[in-house]
Amino acid sequence: MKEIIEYLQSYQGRTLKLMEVCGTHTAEISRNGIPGLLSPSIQLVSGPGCPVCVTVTEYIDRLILLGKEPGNIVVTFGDMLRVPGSSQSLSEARAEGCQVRMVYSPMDMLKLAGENPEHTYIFAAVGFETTTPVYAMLLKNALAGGIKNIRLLTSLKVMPPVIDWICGEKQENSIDGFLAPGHVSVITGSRAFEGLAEKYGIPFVVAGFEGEQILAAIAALVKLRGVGKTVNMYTSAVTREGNLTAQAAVEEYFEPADAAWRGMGVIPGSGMVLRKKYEAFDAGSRELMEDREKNKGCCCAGVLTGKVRPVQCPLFGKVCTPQTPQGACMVSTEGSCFNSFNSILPEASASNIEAGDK
Amino acid sequence: MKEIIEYLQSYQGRTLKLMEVCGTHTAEISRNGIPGLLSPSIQLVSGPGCPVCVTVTEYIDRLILLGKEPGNIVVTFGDMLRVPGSSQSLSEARAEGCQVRMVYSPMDMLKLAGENPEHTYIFAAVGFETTTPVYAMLLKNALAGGIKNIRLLTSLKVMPPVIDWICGEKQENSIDGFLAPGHVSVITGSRAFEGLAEKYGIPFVVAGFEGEQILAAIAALVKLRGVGKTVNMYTSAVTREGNLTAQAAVEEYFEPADAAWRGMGVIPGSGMVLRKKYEAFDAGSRELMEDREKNKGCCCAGVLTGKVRPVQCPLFGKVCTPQTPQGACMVSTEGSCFNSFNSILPEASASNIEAGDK
Amino acid sequence: MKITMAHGSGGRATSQLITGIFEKNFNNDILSRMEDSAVVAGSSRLAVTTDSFVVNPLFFPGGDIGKLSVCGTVNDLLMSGACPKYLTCGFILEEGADSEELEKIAASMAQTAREAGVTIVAGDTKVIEGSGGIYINTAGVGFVPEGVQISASLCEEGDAVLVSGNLGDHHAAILSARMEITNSIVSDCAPLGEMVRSMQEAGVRIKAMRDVTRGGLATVLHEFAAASDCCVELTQSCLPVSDQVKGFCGLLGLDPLYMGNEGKMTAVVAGEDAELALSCMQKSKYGEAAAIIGHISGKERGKVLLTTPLGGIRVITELIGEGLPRIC
Amino acid sequence: MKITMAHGSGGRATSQLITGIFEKNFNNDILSRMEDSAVVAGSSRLAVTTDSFVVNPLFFPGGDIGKLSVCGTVNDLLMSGACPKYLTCGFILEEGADSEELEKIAASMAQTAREAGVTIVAGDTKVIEGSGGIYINTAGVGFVPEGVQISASLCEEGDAVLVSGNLGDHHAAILSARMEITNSIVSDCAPLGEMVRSMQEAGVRIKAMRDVTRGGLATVLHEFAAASDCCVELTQSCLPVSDQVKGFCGLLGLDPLYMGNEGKMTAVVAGEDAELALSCMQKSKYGEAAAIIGHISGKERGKVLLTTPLGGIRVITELIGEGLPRIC
Amino acid sequence: MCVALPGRVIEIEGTTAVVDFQGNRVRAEAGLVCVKPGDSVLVHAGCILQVLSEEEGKQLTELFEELEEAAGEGNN
Amino acid sequence: MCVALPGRVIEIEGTTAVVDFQGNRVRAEAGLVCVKPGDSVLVHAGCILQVLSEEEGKQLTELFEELEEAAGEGNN
Ligand code: SF4
Ligand code: SF4
Ligand SMILES: [Mg+2]
Ligand SMILES: [Mg+2]
Ligand SMILES: [Mg+2]
Ligand SMILES: [Mg+2]
Ligand SMILES: [Mg+2]
Ligand SMILES: [Mg+2]
Ligand SMILES: [Mg+2]
Ligand SMILES: [Mg+2]
Ligand SMILES: [Mg+2]
Ligand SMILES: [Mg+2]
Repeated sequence: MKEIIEYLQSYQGRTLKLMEVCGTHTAEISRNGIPGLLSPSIQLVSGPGCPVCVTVTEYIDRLILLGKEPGNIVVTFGDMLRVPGSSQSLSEARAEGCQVRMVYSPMDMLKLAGENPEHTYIFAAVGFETTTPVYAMLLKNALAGGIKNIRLLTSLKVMPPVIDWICGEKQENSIDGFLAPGHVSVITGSRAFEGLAEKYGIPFVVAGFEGEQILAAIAALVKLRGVGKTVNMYTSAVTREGNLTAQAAVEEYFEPADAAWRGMGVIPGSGMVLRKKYEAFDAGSRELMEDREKNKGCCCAGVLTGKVRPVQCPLFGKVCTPQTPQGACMVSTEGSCFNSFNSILPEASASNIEAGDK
Repeated sequence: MKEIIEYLQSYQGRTLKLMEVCGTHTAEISRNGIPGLLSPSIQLVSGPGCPVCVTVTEYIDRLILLGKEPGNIVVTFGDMLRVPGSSQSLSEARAEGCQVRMVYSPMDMLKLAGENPEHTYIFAAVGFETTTPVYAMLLKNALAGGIKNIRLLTSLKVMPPVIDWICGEKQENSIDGFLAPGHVSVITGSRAFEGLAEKYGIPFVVAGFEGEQILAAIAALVKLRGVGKTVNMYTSAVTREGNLTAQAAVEEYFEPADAAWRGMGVIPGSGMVLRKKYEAFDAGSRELMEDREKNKGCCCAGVLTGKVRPVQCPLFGKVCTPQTPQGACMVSTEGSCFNSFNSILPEASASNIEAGDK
Repeated sequence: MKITMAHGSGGRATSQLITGIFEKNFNNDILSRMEDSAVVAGSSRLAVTTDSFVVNPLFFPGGDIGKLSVCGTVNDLLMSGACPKYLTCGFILEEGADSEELEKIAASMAQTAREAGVTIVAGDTKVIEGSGGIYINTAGVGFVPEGVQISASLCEEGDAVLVSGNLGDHHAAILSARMEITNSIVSDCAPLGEMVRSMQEAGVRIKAMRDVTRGGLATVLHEFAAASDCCVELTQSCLPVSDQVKGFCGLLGLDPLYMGNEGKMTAVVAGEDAELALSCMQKSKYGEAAAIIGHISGKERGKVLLTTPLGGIRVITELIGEGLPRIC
Repeated sequence: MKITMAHGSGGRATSQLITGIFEKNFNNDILSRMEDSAVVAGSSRLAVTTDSFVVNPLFFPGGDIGKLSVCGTVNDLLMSGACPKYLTCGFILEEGADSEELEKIAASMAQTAREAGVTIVAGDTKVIEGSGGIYINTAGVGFVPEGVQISASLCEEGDAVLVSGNLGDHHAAILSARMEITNSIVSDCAPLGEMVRSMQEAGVRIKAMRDVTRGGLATVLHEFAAASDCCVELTQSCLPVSDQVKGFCGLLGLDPLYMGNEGKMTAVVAGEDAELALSCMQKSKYGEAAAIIGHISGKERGKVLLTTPLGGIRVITELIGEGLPRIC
Repeated sequence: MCVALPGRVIEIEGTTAVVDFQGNRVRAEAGLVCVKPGDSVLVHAGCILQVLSEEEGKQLTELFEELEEAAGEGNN
Repeated sequence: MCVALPGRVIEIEGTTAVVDFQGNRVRAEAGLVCVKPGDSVLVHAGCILQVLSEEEGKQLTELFEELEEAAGEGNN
């Protein structure tokens, strides 16, 4: 490991822009203080790696509407609660009577729905390839158990099309390599990135989530710069083919669709929706295929695609802070803007007088 | 007035048992300290004068069931809240999610129901002849305004049949005169009591609610002892015919029925229910025609009919206290047992260490 | 701004709420230190008390929950013969509470604290699920001068009983708002420091004092009767109640003896000092309608008796049940 | 028995609740007087603090809301260098609260108060509409010995930073119950008087102390850095966290640095006293896993920096948002 | 039973009246009576039950004395 | 994205497994994998995504060194 760190510190070639597209990678990079261990010629850029933060405002608005209807209960992972819609977040809406319940797993819906047949439980089904199979299993179990009072409002995304979009001709600054998402790859297999690596002639390295794993993967990207190759360095969990059972389960319940990404607009083929066959479980997801940006000044599209650094956004740290996030990148604790804000600690936050006792 | 008080203090004839059948009379007698102003030969006995306390446990149970159904809201006068059902009161049930709202007037339902068409508002429609016209007006206005989400769970009583029952042959101790209820008489007119006065050869005096009015009426009853005559001493509000418009309004919406009285059982013709024509507004009242006593030891029937004094009840002050009322007479702050309990202040209460600061 | 669970997290949102609202309004050196406890000057005899305030609506004619939360605790300190000095305040906010309202409440607390001469030295904020409610706990510390002995248990035969003004105003003001009855009744919510000091300085021998809050005068006097094993005898015609509150009580079947005030006190004083106490009360800011309402006797120990205008005697118990509006 | 609105009326139901539950459990001469305020002995320097407790569930492995409500306030007094003496407690009960549970909570408060050496001298009970919730406010008064000066603003370069045990236990215990995750994590909820006294008696020069509650260690240390305008430098490998809590945090995407404890403190002490302080902590009842976790420097004023095992530097902010379980 | 209080009609709007009770104003249903502003009325549960007669009624004592005759019939 | 953690399967009941994470036990859906008690598994949102290979994998350093050859192709 020492030699890897030395390799990364002493790199003196051309400046490389490497993108991680997994929010957990982003978070672990920050938690491990990795940027400080790299040569100044290696820049890490965060891609659209958090499924929670790339949901569009309209999606949140719809969840809130649903949760305010008598008899409905929105069920969600904790981190969806603070994502802002066009006028409020689920957390704020809860204060006005919107019924919201936080769970650890979508599977918890089965028990809730089974025990309370008079309510309709609507899951805020966000996720990438990692989470979609979980929803497939939820539906499978619901069907098997005859549970009918379950709905999904989906905002499901797939990675390759958005990476393609990022690398595409429209982008001025090209990315020199991708830290391929480890847990997406568990399902899709590393082969999902092979076509992109070849198409753009840049390396993709599938990485695990320990600090060392991330460092080794970055080193691999540096070493492979300019090579259109996909390397799997998360071999304990990821294979070339991925989890075929999971892929089949997804195939059964879901089909590809266009999808809107917060701040980025609609990217063709970058999403999944429930098949018509299962539309009884759908809470109106197909109507939410547009992105209406909240704040026109938000540079999320640029930040997410590595063209703009958070501090370059005119809203950053001013109207846009972790407590008043304007775009996706400030929403998640793994968003680029959020993490930049906290590393930089602008005046705004330092001047607060803090409360002592809790 | 002085001469009336002197008359009452110096009375030395045979012991008279005079009954008031209006809870507000009971309360005012107590609030004015009237018993202390009378000769020991004049005994005041409280009849079944509080429409709230004579409701049967089943009625409360039904209200609670209704209030726990999603979408339903029980609306009630404040004093219904603490009347015990077979296992809990509305106040206790509220703590378990039973929806209950307290209002000043049944008319408040019109605004509530109009503004919240998704809810059904169920009024706990208890009352004697005084209150039934108010429900008639509620229905008239609801019909005129096209408001459909209103129901009444009725427990409506009329006075003459219960007085007849009290005076009837079954009773061992006869009553020597009745303080006729002032506000019932406003509607029915004093003539409602003429037949009873003649039948039993005892006086009925319609009384107002000031201390002086009550004293004068008692004096009149003493003077008229043995005379089967009805006298109106509340002339500012009561006429011989009563309010004919109100009588017609009641006639339009309601019809006579048997009714169950808490602790007394079913008294034929002593109630009112909604006419079939208006049954869309009924919340199931016709099914509640039985009285299942809560505590077999409760002597309410005896107390209410003047045969038993509260202290003679074996439960009085022991299992039955204002906070754990077993029967109707302990339920209301105007009930005989409640008032006796507070005048007597048994050991149980005096031994409490009280909280100082509020 | 609506309060959300994040405002109770203990993190940045909490501290911004504190800085933006509480610190600004309660501004004082001690609180600004923001330590786990406030360290303040002491005294050899302390009075300590606490009350929570859950009034609904939050704003009512004559006051708001903030003013109430200061008056209530200041008055409790005064009733023990103490000079009120420090307050703590704990806010429990339901999600959806409005921060502008919270700020108004804080400003009202600050103003009342200034009038009462107390300093808010420690605070806490928690957020719970719910629908916008605001609850406040205040605790108070006061200093008790040498020699002062005031207690519900010190009432003696021959003492006089006074009340500092009209009964039921606060209760009626709150209930009017809730029941949508239109009137001009205003809560009496007020700190009683000036009134108490005036009696103390005039040398009135005060035996017992209590502010007439929840449970009403009946409940307080019942407590005196029990603690001192004496009989409190009252004259109904001496009880001060405004005409409007009388009408209000008639409408809803309530009794002013059981209604709460938030700026009224009852005092038991040596019989010979009754007139002196009365004049002190009547001269002070919130005591215009004060009255001598009865005396302590040995007639029926542990009881409160009321002589009615007709000459009847009524036994007054403490409040039983909730004191709800009645139809019957 | 279910609590109803009548229990908050201030009348007979309220007093029966107080007598039956609180007086029985908190039984002491001062409280039994049931006056508007408790009158108690004082001291020339007082520490005063308050906190409300709104934990859900009410009972959890290692404690309950009652124990918590005593520990929290006692610890806040201790953190200011005071010897805790008196507590007040204000109960806000939702309709439907269970009186048997309330009694257990009161008993737990009484026992914890005994262990902590404090007396509950005043109380209050209010009932609000709702569905059985119980909320408790406690306020505390302590005496500060001559010469003791402890403050978040007194940290200096060269001082050592300690924490008294594993991070996150309370938070993880509560959240496990709420998220239905099975483990043997137990809340660390405890009064820290013995630990603090042991350091004081050993002559440790304590600059700043704070109990590590809501917002977690990160938030507390961030406050030290801000108040003392210094840099808190931590070493990640020194932070004590149990394996089970690490696993729990991994599952829900949480960070122990932002999780609340209820029986842990952090102390900044003179650098030379670091080992002495550590041995005092480790010898005391609740300090077995205490550790020296870092030091104060002038590197980046107002910031908290953490050196990771890989040698990277991470900037630690205070808690932002709610610290909710995450999927991403 | 039946808490009812005399008040004075302040104004009429359709079938509801605003009634004043020593300074407390309440909207009351007026469909059971024929009222005009200034009338003294008896209100129960938000409904006017009766217009009170304004003419100076007989004193209670008078009423009591008049009973003498009727009492004669009694058999005690 | 996608918080996921390796744990060990304790027992299986139908298509759900009890999985232990350093002493924290969670019920997880096991329908996407073929597992037995003792297996090390990756769990995400209450669902087992994969059985982790137990065989001692290559060290990260080894993997890194092996890249030498592939890197040759690059045009930097
Ligand atoms: S700082 Fe805020 S507004 Fe600017 S790009 Fe980031 S999220 Fe968008
Ligand atoms: S004391 Fe109680 S049980 Fe006995 S008659 Fe009266 S209400 Fe019934
Ligand atoms: Mg603290
Ligand atoms: Mg606090
Ligand atoms: Mg604290
Ligand atoms: Mg008080
Ligand atoms: Mg109190
Ligand atoms: Mg008080
Ligand atoms: Mg108090
Ligand atoms: Mg509420
Ligand atoms: Mg505190
Ligand atoms: Mg609640």
